[in-house]
This record gives sequence, C-alpha cells and structure tokens, in this order.
Amino acid sequence: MKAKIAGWLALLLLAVLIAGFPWLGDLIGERFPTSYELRLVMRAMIFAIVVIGLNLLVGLAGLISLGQAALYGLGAHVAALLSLRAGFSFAESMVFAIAIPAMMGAVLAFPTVRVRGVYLAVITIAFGLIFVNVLREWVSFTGGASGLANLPRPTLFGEQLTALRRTNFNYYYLILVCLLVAVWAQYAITYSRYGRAMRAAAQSENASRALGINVVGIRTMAFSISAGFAGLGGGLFANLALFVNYETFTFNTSVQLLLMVILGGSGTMAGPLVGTTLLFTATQFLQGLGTWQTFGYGLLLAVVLFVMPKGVVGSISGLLTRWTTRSRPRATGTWPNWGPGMEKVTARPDEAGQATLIAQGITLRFGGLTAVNGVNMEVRSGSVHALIGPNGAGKSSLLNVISGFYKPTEGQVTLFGARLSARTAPYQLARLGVARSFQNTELFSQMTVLENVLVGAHSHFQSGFAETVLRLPRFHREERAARAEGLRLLDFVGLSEFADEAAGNLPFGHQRRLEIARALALRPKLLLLDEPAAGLTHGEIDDLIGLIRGLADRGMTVILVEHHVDMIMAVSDRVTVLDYGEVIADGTVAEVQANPKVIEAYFGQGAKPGAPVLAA
Amino acid sequence: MIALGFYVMWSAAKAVNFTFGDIFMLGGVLTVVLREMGLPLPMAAAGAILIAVLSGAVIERVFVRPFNRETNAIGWMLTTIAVGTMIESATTATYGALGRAMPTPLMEAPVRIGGAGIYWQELLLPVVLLAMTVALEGFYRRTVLGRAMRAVAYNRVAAGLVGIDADRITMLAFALAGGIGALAGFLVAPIVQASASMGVVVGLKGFLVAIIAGISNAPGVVITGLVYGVLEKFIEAYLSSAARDAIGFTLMIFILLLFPQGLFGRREVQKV
Amino acid sequence: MKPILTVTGLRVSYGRIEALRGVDISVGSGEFVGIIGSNGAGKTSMLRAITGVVKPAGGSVCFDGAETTGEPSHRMVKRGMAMVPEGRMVFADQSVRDNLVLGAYSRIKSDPGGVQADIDNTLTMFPRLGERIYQQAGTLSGGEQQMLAIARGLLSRPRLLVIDELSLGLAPKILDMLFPVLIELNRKGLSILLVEQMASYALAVTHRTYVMENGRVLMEGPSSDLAHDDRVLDAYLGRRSSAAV
Amino acid sequence: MSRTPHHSWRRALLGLGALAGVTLAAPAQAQRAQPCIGASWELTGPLAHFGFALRVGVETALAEINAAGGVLGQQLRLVVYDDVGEPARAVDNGRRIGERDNCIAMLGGFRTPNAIALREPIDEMGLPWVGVVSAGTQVIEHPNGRNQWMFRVSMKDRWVAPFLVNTAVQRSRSGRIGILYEGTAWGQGALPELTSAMRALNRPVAATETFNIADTDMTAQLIRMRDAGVDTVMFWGVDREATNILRSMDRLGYKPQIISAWGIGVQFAQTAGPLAEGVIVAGTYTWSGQLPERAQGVLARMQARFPEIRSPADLLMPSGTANAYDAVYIIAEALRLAGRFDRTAMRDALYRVNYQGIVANYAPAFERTQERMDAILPASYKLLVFHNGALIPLEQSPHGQPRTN
Repeated sequence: MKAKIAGWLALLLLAVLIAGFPWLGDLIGERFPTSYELRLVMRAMIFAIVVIGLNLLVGLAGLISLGQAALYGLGAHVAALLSLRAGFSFAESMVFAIAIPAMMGAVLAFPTVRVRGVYLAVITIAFGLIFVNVLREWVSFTGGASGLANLPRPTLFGEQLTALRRTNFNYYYLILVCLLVAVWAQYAITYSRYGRAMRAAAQSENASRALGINVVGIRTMAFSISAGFAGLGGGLFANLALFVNYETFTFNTSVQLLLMVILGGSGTMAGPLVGTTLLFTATQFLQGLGTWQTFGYGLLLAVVLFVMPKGVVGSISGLLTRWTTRSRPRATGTWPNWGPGMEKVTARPDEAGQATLIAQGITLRFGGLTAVNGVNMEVRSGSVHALIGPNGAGKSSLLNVISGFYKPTEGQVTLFGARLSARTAPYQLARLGVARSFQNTELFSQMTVLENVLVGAHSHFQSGFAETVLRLPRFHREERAARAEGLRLLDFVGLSEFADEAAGNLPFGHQRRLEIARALALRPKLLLLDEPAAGLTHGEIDDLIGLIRGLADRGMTVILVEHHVDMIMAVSDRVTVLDYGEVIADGTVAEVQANPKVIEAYFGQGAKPGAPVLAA
Repeated sequence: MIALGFYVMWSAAKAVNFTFGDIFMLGGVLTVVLREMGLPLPMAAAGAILIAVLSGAVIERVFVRPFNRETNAIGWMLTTIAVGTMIESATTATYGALGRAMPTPLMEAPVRIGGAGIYWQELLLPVVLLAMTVALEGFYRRTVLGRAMRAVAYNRVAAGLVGIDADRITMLAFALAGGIGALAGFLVAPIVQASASMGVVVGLKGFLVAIIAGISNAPGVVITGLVYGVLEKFIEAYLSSAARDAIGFTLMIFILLLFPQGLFGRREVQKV
Repeated sequence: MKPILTVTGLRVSYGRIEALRGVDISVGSGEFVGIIGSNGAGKTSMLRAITGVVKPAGGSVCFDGAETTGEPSHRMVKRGMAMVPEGRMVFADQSVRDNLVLGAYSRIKSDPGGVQADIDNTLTMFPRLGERIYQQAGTLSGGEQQMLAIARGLLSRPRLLVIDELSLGLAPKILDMLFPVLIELNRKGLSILLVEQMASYALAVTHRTYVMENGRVLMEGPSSDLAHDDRVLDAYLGRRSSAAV
Repeated sequence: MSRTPHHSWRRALLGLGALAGVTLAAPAQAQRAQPCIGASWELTGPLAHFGFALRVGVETALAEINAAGGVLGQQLRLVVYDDVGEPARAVDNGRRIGERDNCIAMLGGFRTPNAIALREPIDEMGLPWVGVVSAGTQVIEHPNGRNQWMFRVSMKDRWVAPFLVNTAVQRSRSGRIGILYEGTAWGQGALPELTSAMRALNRPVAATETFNIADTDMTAQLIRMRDAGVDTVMFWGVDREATNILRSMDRLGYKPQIISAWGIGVQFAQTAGPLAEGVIVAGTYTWSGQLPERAQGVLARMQARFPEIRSPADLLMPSGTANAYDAVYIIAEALRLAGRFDRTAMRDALYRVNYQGIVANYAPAFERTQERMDAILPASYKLLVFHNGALIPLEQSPHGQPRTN
C-alpha cells in the first residue's frame, strides 16, 4: 500500500515538473525553454502515450506488434484528413482518430485466433508495410510523399491550441493531460480483472480458457485498446506538426516503439515513461556522433538488451525486491479448512440426484490413432466419479472432451441436462459451472498466488469496462468481494500465508493446492481433477481425499482421474476403468476391484506382486 | 535464396535473425571492397563469403544464444534488429551510402530472347539456387551432420542424449546461413549495385517469404520464394508497380490466416 | 564388483522447487538396477541430472571413475552413458535408419564399419525395426518407437544404459517383449539403470531396486526381497503407512 | 503486478528529470540572432552523401568569407543537424536552429517533404530559410500564397519541367515522349508540371510510368514504354534506380534518349558504367570539364579542405554543392546590407542582394513575389551529359546534336 502511495506521489511530482517546465524561463530569467525544447517534450509525451498502449499489448497480453507505427500513423492521418478535407473540428477529428485505429486494432487481433509469436509479428510487420505503401501511392488522398500539409490550427472551445506563451501553452497542457489519462487508464486496466485476464491468457492460454476467460475476446480488447492509444498519439502529433506524411510511421518507428517498451520494462507501470524518455533523449544525444549515430543507436540497444533484458524498471525493481524482501518463513496451513463463507463456493450445486454428465459414444481420433473409443458414462450429481486406467488409456483425452478442449470426433455430451453443441468453447462451459485442474499444473506462474485465484473469479464480475477504468463504486465493491473470497479460498487450501508469492515459486504440492483453489473460485457445479494426487505426499493425499469428499458432500460433482489406487478406493462413489480408450469396467469400487480385466490391464501377466491389489 | 538462409537458421535454432539481410548486403559490399583492394573476383567473393560465414557464427554465439534459452522471443528479435542496424550503419559510414557497380563478365552483354532479354548473371541465379536447394536437401538427408542439424531442430534434448552438441550445431547452422546469404549477395550485387541499403528490403521480404512458406521445409521455401518473385512481376506488369507491395503483403497475410503454419508447414496438435 | 555409476547427495531444483533432495545411489558394472516410486517422486529429475540434461543444484555424479557432475549430455554419451528418455523422443521426421545412425553420432566418423555392424545387430534384436528401416520414425507405433529408442541408445556402444519409464503408455504384451531383451543385454555385460512406474515389472527383472519418494530414496535392496516386502507394496500402492512418512 | 510500483515511479521521475536536465544544460540566449547559419540535412542513411555534398559547398564558402574578415566583423558559424531525410526530424532541427541556437538563417537539405514540413514552423519563427536542393515547386510557392521566409538557390520543378520538355521535343525524332518518375514527393510533384508543360506545347505524353525506391527491375514499365514507341524519356529519379533502369533497358535492347532531372549524380557514371554514356541531365552546375577561373579556385580550396575529394568525380552532386556555395554568399551579402544580425532586416535585404555567383549572376537574387523567391532562373539552367564516365556540359561533348539512332 505504502509503495502504491509513493508511486502516485512520484507521478504527481513528475506531472508538476512537466507542467512547470514551460514557465521555467521566468524563473531563471532566460529565454528558455524555447519552442524547440517544448516540441521535444511534447513529442516525448506523445510517444509515451503510444508506448503505454503498446505496453498493455506486449506487457500484459504478451502479443508482439511490429506494426504499431501504422496504427499511430493511421490516427495521425485520420485526424489530418478529417480536419483538412472534411473540416471537422479538433474534438470531432480526435474522436475518430482514436476510434478508427481502435477498430483496425480489433481487426488486427483476429489473426491471433490462429497464429502466434513470430507468425503474428510477421502479420503486424506486413500490415505496417501495406499501410506505408498505400499512403505513399494513394497520392490523391494522402498527398503521397509530400504528405498532408497546412492543416488548420486546432481550436477547442474557441481557444486556439498552440504551445505558445500567448495561449498559455494550452496545447502542451492538453497533451500532458492526455498522457496522465493514459497513465491512469494503464493503471486501472492493469489492476483489474481485465488486466489479470490479459496476463493470464498470455501465461497459460489453456488455464485461462478453463477459467471462463474468452481468450480471443480479451486479446481483441488488448489490441484495440493499444491501437486506440496509438491513434490518440497520432491525432495529437498531427495537430502538433500540422504536417503528416508516411515517413514518420515506418517499420523503423514500429521497432523504436517496441524498443521503448522493452527498454523501460514491458508490463511495468513506469516502464513506458522511462523507456520513452531514455530512448528519446538518447536519439537526441546521438546526433553528436554524426555519421556514426545510427551505429551508436544499435549498439546502445544491444547493450541494454544484454545488461537488463527485463528493461530498466523491470531489472531495477527486480533487484530492489530481492534486496528488500527478506524471505520470511511462511507457515503452510492445514487443508481442507472449512472456514465460514466457504458455503458460497458450493452454493449452486446441480439438482440432487440428477445426471450431471452423460457421455454417449464419445470417440476421439488424432489423425490415425484413436484416443477415446465409443465411451459411455454417466455421472450423478454430488458424486465422486473416478476414471482410472494405465498411462495412455485415454483418461485425460476424455477429460479434455468433457471440458470442451477437444471436440469429440463422434458422440454426444449432455451437461446439467442440456446437450452441448460442438461449438461450445471451454470458457463457455466454465461459465456454465465446469472447473478443472491440469495433469501437470498450469498456473499463471508470474502472477501472485492471490491473483491466480482472482482470475478464477473473472466471470463473476458484473461491472463493465467503463466502470472499471473509471473505478466506479460497483467495481470497488466487486473487487473487494472477490479478494475476500480469494483469500478465503487460499485459507481453505492453507495457502493464505503465500498470497503475495509468485505462483511459480511455490513447491509442487502447494501448486496443486492452488490449482484446486483457483478452480473453486469459479464456484463450479462440476469439478474435473486430472491426477491431483500426482507428486503429493501421503499426508497431502489424505487431506486431498478429505477435501474432495467434503466438496461432494456439499453437493459438488467431482470427476477424478487418478493413479493412486488407494485414493480412488477412499473417495469414489463410482469408478470407470479405461484401457486403449475403451471402457473395460464400470461400477462401484468393490465391483471394479474384483474385475480380472482390470488387474490384467494394470499389471499384465508378468505381475507377480500384482495380487495384493485385491487385498487392498 | 534469402528465405533459404532463414530456413537454415530456423531449422537449427528456431530463432529468426534479422541481421540476415545485412549479411546478404555484406556479401555484395565486401566483394566489391576486396576487389577494389585488388583481389581477383573469385578470390574476393570467396573472402566475402568466408567473412560472412564467420560473422554468422559470431552473431549466433554472441547475440542469439543468450536469448535462445529465454521463453520470450522479443529478446533476440530485437537484439538481432539492433545488430543489423549496427552492421548497416557501420557499412554506410565506412563504405558510403551510394551503391557501387560490381562488373562481372556475365553482365557485359545480355542474351536476347525475342523482345525481352536477360543477363547471364540473372540466369546464373536460379541455377545456383537450384543447386543450393538440391545440395542442402542432400546435406540434410545424407550426411551425418545434416541429420544432426535436423535432430537438433526436432528436439534439442534428445539430440544431446545421442551425443550431439546442440550449441555447436546451431552455430554451424548460422555460419552456413551466413555463407548462403553472402553468396546470394555476391550473385545479386552486379545486378543491383552493391550498396549498404541493399539488404534491408530483401532481408524483410526473405523473412516473410520464409515464414509463409512454413519455414521448416527447404523446397517449400524456395518454391514460395520464386512464386512470390514471379507474382510481384505479374502485379507490376498487369496491375500496378506502385501497389505491388501492398498487394503482395496482403496476400501474405491471407495465406498466413489460411495456413497458420505456413504453406508447407506441418501443423502440430496442441496438447492440453 | 566396482560401481560404474556413483551418485552422492544429488540435489535438483527447478526455480525454488526442490525436485531432488539429496539422493545417493550406485550402479555396479554389469548390474541391472531399478528405481520405482510414484509420480513426481523425483525419478526423472535424477536421471536428467545424471545424464547432464539439467545441472544439479548439489551433490556429485561419478561415472566410470570420473567426476562428471554437470557435464552436458553429449559428453556423457562419449563417456559411454546412453539414455532412453521418457516418451522416447525419437526423431519423428527422420527414417528409422537415420535415427540409428544418429545414435552412433559420437563414433560414426571413427569407425563407420563398426556402426554398420552394430546397426545390423540391433536389427536382429528388434526385427520389427528391420521391416520398417526406411519408414519415418513418427509413423511407428508406441512399442516400435520404444524399441527404436533403445536401439538408438545402444548404438553409442554404452557401458551404462539409462532407461526412463519404459512402460509409459505401452501395452503389457509389448512390455513382455521388451524386458527379455533388456535382460539379455544385461547378461552380455551391459549395466542398466531402469526407472519404472510399474514396480511389478521393475522388481521382476532387476537385481537391485531403489524406492523413491518426494525426491529422496525411501529404501533400497535386492529386488527379490523388496518384491515381497509389505512396505514396498505400500509405497507402490501408496497406502498410508508409518514407513512411508 | 508482482513488481513494486514505487521504485518504478522514482525511475520514471529521474528519467524525465534527465530530459529536462539536458535542455537546462543549454547556454543562455540573447534576443539578438546569433552569427550562425543552421542547416538540417542528411548526415546518415542512404542520402548521407548529399549531406556531404552540401557541406563541402557551405564550409568552403564560409571559410572564404571568414578568412576575409567575416560579416559585420563577426565570424559566421555553421551548425548542422541530421534529419535522416525524415520530415519530423527536420522540423525538430528547424526549431532547434531557430529557437535554441537562434541562428540568423537556415539552409535546407535535399528532400522536398522536409522543406514542406518546415513551411509552417519557419513562418511561425520568422526564420529566413534558404533551400539549396529540394526543387519541389510548393516549397517556395506556398498554396496559401503567403510565403514570407522561404527562399531557394536551386532549381524549381515548375521551371525545370518546360526546360526538359523543350530539350526533349528538340531531340526526339519520333516526337513520342515518355515520363518515368520515382514514387516520392519529388517525383510525384513533378508529374503535373511535366504534363502541363507538354500540354503547353500541345504535345501528347506517349507514356507515363512510375517506380519505387530500391526497385531493381523496371522491365515491366519499360516494355510498356517501348510498345508506346517512346524514343525520348524524361526521367525523374536518382542514381541507383536510374542505373537499374538502364540495366533493364539494356536487357530489352531498348535505347531511348534519357533526359533526366538532376536527381542523377556523378556516381551514376560508376554504377552504370558504359551504359551511362549519352544520358542528359539538367543541372545548375558541374565541376568537370573546362571550368572558369574562379570555379577552379573554389574547387582547389574544396579539395584542400576535404582530402576525400580526389577529383571532381568525388563531388557526387555538383549542382547542389555549387548552389550551397552561392547561397552562403547571398546570405552573407544580405547581412552586410542589413547591417545587423536581425532576421527581418536580413530577410528584407535578401531582395536587394546583387551578386555574381559561380552558378549565375544574381541581379537581384530575389523579388517580393513567391514566384521570384527562387534565385536561379531557367536561363541559368544547364544541360549536362555523361561522356567517358564524366558529367560535362553538353556543348563540350559529342552529344551536342540529337543522336541519329
């Protein structure tokens, strides 16, 4: 908390510093700053706005755009064209300068549905090149290389906007305000369910989908937000320079923007400001190198990327946290810990006695091999249903079908009494009330333990984007509630002491616990656990047994994929045994144990010591 | 041919190297420089290629390997861009911004076929390219080293477990790529004069082509490269030389959307 | 008999998570040693540390009398240790033959003749590979891939063969085919270190077995004894017992 | 965020503080303009050599003036900033020159867009600007018709166009004349000028083709031209593309007479080799061939000052160098007439300057109409031609008469 306040104070100070800058001359009684310095500061601020937008995209959503300059330029040209050709007022043209790039951003986001990483980068690069090419060649409209000159001076409320003394530098301050707004928006988005969802989607797409996050949606959002910022910057630039042509928005600019993000530290709050300032000042200084300046530029970047790959802010704050935070011993609580308020989690069970899940003739093929073959099974609400079978028997595949990750080649799944269409996405199922854990835990390792759980609560929020950014009361109410419940869940699995630890640093057993807590944050009706006991000590396994039973007794339906025979014995109401993707046995624990086919599948002929299993 | 170079690098390091366009440039420029220092053409070319090979290796060792380990691709992407900038600007500063001619016997007189005509040099290009492709394929399928490269590309760990030094192989791959790039540069230089800026566009396009071809398939890359080249010519001839890039790149985007793994790339099943 | 592999106090951690918390094991030359334990007990982590896939956080690995802690895997292969990794990791995009050749990477230049001979041997050992010699490895069935992985390992002429999760996703019948081969190889003097989740098999074929739990060695002894030791059955079945904690 | 924000903020503060610090460090300025001439042109990037060509002319002239005691008892300084050919950077530099350095005048660089981008800020600052290359008509003839501060000692496309057209008409045998221009502000800007100039002589334009920077193969465009029966091509582009075009022509065995605007520099002779022979270029000056006495002296001083200039062939843009040289003298002369370092006075004095330059006799240099804020009149335009690898005046070459091909 103290840290946060200090942060805001620093920002305030910074704002004051910039605000006071134009009047510095009166203070020191010199002709300073001149319009040259003012212009530099203004351009730096405009860059910062664009970079903040890009930072949301790269730092939070983990998507690399090498075409950002094009969106920046789009904003600039929209503003320029509207005021030049259509005679729009400054305000009007700015609105479009933001809106149109934002839409373009949404379009650009579409590829992320299918392509990632390098491929996405390529698409953005290509987009940037196309943009430039069009601007250059469509002379009649964009003025080609001679660009759009003599834009009318912008006016707002009858005030002419310039960065001159006679207008009290009003345009300068307008840009400053925009910058502050951008900083605020970045803060508000980052520390909200949207920011969390973006980071989640970046760190583990599967887990996010399983937690009710519409990954494509959130990515589209990230793209159009950052494009919006780019557009804003572009519009401001156009009205500052009163001249635009494509040469300001080339691939190199895109690279430069991205570098500013990385340099500052992608994903950090202050990163964009620092990165922009450093790189921008650097380019001014490098002028001294004459013909070698570009070389110096490249060298500088290479060095920075080596010394601090996490960026200035990232690396430094990383160091500081390492020095300041002494690793205090954290006590692991007992679990399950049915504290007050836990009833919320199991508040909406499926109607008792109903068949929560009916799978009919589920078959799943990958190319040649058949992972699941004509499986029928029925899971009654409030029961613990175990799926067992040797490695590669198709247990996990079946689980993935149920949770919507794989589309069954054949067969029909009925959930909570409703038939699922082939198009139901995992996140929709999650919102229906299906939660799951993953065989090899899929946590959001760079987010804190609490944040992990909060991502699980994503779909419970009512407050929309505007409310979130404006921080309206409802947002605060819901955020508070979510945190409270998150902590309660952590307490439930005995991790409340670890709330602020990065999930990736947890020991293996604790990661399993966290994953369960995160899944419960969905308040699911049906909980799918994929080998939850793998790697747990016997003590932990017994606790896990208690937890699963407890949930089932409170009306939650649990499907459990497991190896540990004794655990299955202890918790399951019913057991389905798979082998080579087919059901070879289905019934109560006792029935299944007695089944010779099961023993064969599990231990083969060579298994002399297999016998005791029956005794178990 | 450039795309081919990218393919080689990718196949070994799963890393894209934006300095490649500049290595290509070096190929041409160095040849010219060495010749001005009085070396005969073959010697100069050999020298240039040799240097390029070395620089390829160095770049891998110094600028790519440290980042290759990391999960985020941005690291080396930007570093290589930075290095590229350095190489190019250094050349501009020392060699001068303007292009210089690189006279070769093959450029003196064009052969004329009907109305159009073409230089021997240009005929040489596809021939060499074809040779390179065949050679590479042979190299990858027949020689142990080639197989090793493919092994590393497929699974570094497993490669290590059969006794392959993955890092060394990767470096070799970059060196090889450097050589190919330089060779290309040397071959193209006579047609488009050798200049510091000759690499930029080519590098970018080569990269894009390699990607849409589905970077992990040599013949695919070559074919796509040729097709794209021809396509550009057609656009110039029948649509507009102005809109060429716009149209070309738009096509690329659509191709990527239709074939996320590239035209010739295999698409792997996502494991949950 | 003198040990070919000695591991003392080996520790491995990923980030802050300790996967291996000080393990001592040894394999005598010509010995067939098994390691059993539940998922996440640290078996694989140990193998990865021994074969140099990951750098150990502490402890030492001695192979063939030489201190080899933290040596990269390609060197370990040259020293005569081959690994059949979990999930086989055959080079799916290359032919069976090329896979075998790559197995001999460390010595192909020195004696191509010998390699050729060895390839023929392995093919007589696994006739099914012979039938598919020019097929792409990716198209083989799980069992065949496992055979290929073993054959590939053998081609470096190892003195110690390390196998991780031989049974992973394989039908009992295939296992009944593979194990005799291992036993045969071992009789010919090859030392084998086998990590196996299906304890019943491991105990049936190995001389000596370690039982691992939570990154530590829980118990150790002649397989024949352990096979009937009640605590082992517990450890394998994972039933709570005083011994297991 | 797992990172603690407040450290980050402190960094941000320091960061922008640094920027402020940079600017604070600058020395105090008096209201009166400084005895310096600012310049913004290309020091780096693909156009760097043009920047150099201008520097040679300007520095040599300044050295001569200062050696002769400077102006109004003051030595004239030159401050050069790099704009990498990018308009935004050019404007930054312009403001720096006009406000921070508070120079008396500013020299323009190579590219027309940069000059166009400067129109507005120059006017706002009231800074006399003298272009020495960028030939775009709009640089001086502002659409709003209120150019106060921008002058040019260079060619103007509106005047170059008819000059080229006339030459083309004289030399074309079939009378079928084509236009081939690069897709830049300069090329695109010239197209309407050329077409209207052709219309003025009511000659049809047989073919109009364009190409992009760094294009290597123009065969497609050229085939269309050839099929249109064009025997004389008016070319608007620079060295590299020009060379590639000649190569493409050579491929096709198509040899029209090329009459080029002055984008083609001396380097062309080297890159195009024998193909360059006979290519005609409009320009204001060349340092090759027989030079008048004064020019010989200037050349000698240039070479003394810049050893890298071994021969005139190393002055890659002869016209630009010459223009820059004259421009400096004109500015100096205006200062003398103004009698003080005051921009407005100096600007007004520019209209009274009479000066015999190496390119032309400026009498007077400028007049108070937009059209005449260009100092070099078409009468002083020269036709140069590539002959035996050198760029020499047409009349000194065997190409004086139309080819008989």
